Amino acid sequence: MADEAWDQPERIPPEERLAAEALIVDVDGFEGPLDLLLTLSRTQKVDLRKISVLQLAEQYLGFVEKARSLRIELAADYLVMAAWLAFLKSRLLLPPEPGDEGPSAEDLAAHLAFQLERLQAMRDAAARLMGRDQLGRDFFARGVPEDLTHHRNVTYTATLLDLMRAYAQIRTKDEFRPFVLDREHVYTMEQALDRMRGLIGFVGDWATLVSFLPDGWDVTPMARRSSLAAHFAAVLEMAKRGQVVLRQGETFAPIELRRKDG
Amino acid sequence: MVEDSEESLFDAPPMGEQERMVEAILFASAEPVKLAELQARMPHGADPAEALVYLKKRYEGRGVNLVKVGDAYAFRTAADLGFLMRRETVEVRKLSRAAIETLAIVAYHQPVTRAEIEEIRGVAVSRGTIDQLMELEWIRLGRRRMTPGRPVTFVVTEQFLDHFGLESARDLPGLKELRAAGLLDSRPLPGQGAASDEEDEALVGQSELFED
Amino acid sequence: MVEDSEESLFDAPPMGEQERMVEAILFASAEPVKLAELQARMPHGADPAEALVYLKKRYEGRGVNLVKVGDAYAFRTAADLGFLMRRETVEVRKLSRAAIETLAIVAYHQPVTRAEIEEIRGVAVSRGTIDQLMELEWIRLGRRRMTPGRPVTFVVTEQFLDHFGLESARDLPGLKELRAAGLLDSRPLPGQGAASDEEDEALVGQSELFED
Repeated sequence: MADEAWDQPERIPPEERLAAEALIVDVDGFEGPLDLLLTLSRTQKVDLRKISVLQLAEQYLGFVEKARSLRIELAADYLVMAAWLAFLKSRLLLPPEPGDEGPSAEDLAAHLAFQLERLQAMRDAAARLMGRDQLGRDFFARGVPEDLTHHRNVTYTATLLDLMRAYAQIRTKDEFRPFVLDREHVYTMEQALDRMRGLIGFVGDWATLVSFLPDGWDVTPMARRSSLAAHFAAVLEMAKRGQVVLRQGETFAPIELRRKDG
Repeated sequence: MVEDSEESLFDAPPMGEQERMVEAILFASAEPVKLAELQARMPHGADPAEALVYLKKRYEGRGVNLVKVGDAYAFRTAADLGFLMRRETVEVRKLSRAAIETLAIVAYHQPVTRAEIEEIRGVAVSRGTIDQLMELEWIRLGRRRMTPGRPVTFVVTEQFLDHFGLESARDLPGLKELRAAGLLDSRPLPGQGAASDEEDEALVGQSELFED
Repeated sequence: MVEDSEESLFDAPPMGEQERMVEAILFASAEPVKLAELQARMPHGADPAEALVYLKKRYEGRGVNLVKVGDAYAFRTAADLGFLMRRETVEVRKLSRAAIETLAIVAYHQPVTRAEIEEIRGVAVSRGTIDQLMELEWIRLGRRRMTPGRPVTFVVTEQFLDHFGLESARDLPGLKELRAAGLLDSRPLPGQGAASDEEDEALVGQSELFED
């Protein structure tokens, strides 16, 4: 069936046709248009330097057309190459127009031939490279490398200044002990907020803020101050969110709150 | 050869001893050892370069040979005895065709940019290919090309040379012929800039490569 | 020596070749190789035992020698060249903060007991710190304190004075002088940012833990 569908000009010999058909089936096996061109060029059975670029362009375009008729999707770069080869083909067939700018069709064709020859040369070089004796396969390194033992002689050093500074620091530690927050006696606003969220549901009527303070947080003045401040900040936040209503009779009077209804 | 011998307070050991030292150091290492490293490890005034000449001769035709890899030296078993070493053979991950071709292109065209590799192969180079070759430590980044965009270049490594038993990248098989045939030229599509400058650069690059 | 030579269909390789083979196998093998293993890996009719005799002779007095390890064979670096396999590097390190503080306390308060050092520093003094300072020969044991338990005391040494350029420990400036010299300024010390200072404070005990 593929035979019948293959309507190339008469001059293509049968073995070449078979090769071209194999190409169609194996389109995924090519690494790009240049690879395909290189494979196609082999059907010309000539030195790459003597390749007929015109014929090659026709072969390629035939391939693309064939692939299309078989509804084989070709990657974009194959189509770009097809367009370029179609352009090249027309340039090669038509005489150059007077005043034509840019490179001649022959230059472009020669460049394509060069690219193919170079790719083939790299393939051959790769094959020769891989055919070389290889380490770990044909020749071998020392099986028991004796590691260099690294003897590190460490000497320590300090200056008199280091010594004096160190001493000065120890002796005056208390003088400039860095300010560190005493975390044990700090009640954070986050803590208070969490706590109030749990409690507020039960507060239908006005209650003083102080009554919400957690047990044990009114023992020392510092803990009391910290927890009161945290809870005050927390209820302000809640008031802002519309969760509670606050009131204070006068300056310094107890702050009262209740759940906001609705 | 020993330029600083007059500065030396101690006599360098006799050449026979130096040869033994180089032998011991190279034997002990699986990796090629650089000349500078030999110099550093041997007693003051020693001339490892000369000792290496004698040592190389001594191991000629032996089961183990002294080989040069870049500017380093190593002992390697003779390739004709590989058949005895089946046990030591390390299974090398099969490289894809794309990886093998890319490797060859880097070796023969170095320093080469990714765009150049792609131009030669006529297809995009997948990230995995470069990664795989870098992971094998067969290629590494070379210096940036001084062209717009300052693209990075790739070059082959000393491990590559070691793996394929090459003394330098200049000893790649068929390099001269390929160069003579103009197949290592970077020849842009006609009408897209000059090629001669770049060609020069590629040649300079190859010889500069293993300096450091 | 070759008992089974009449059974062999093929001639064994010449002894020179066998020697090369043994040489390559021993070189490439990760472990010493037994005679039976050599026999198994070499071509039929080979006589590794004889090859080993020649090979051993060949490596006599070389940088590497053929040695018998149990009932197996291996190449080893010649004993007199072992020094080439070591690389000596001298590394100068800053004394740890724990050590310098301890040293300072000994210098200012000598003779001082360990308990006193700990009291002044406010943290335990690790054995490693004391050992290190003793090893550096900057402190030594003084006479025992005539108190219950008769604890040992520490004093600084001549080497200490030498290193720090002091005539005697009494030449160390006192607190007042330190203050006058600006050393007690509460500004962060050069090279010791205020933040890191704070961290150090909290970590003094810990840093000691990791010292040794």
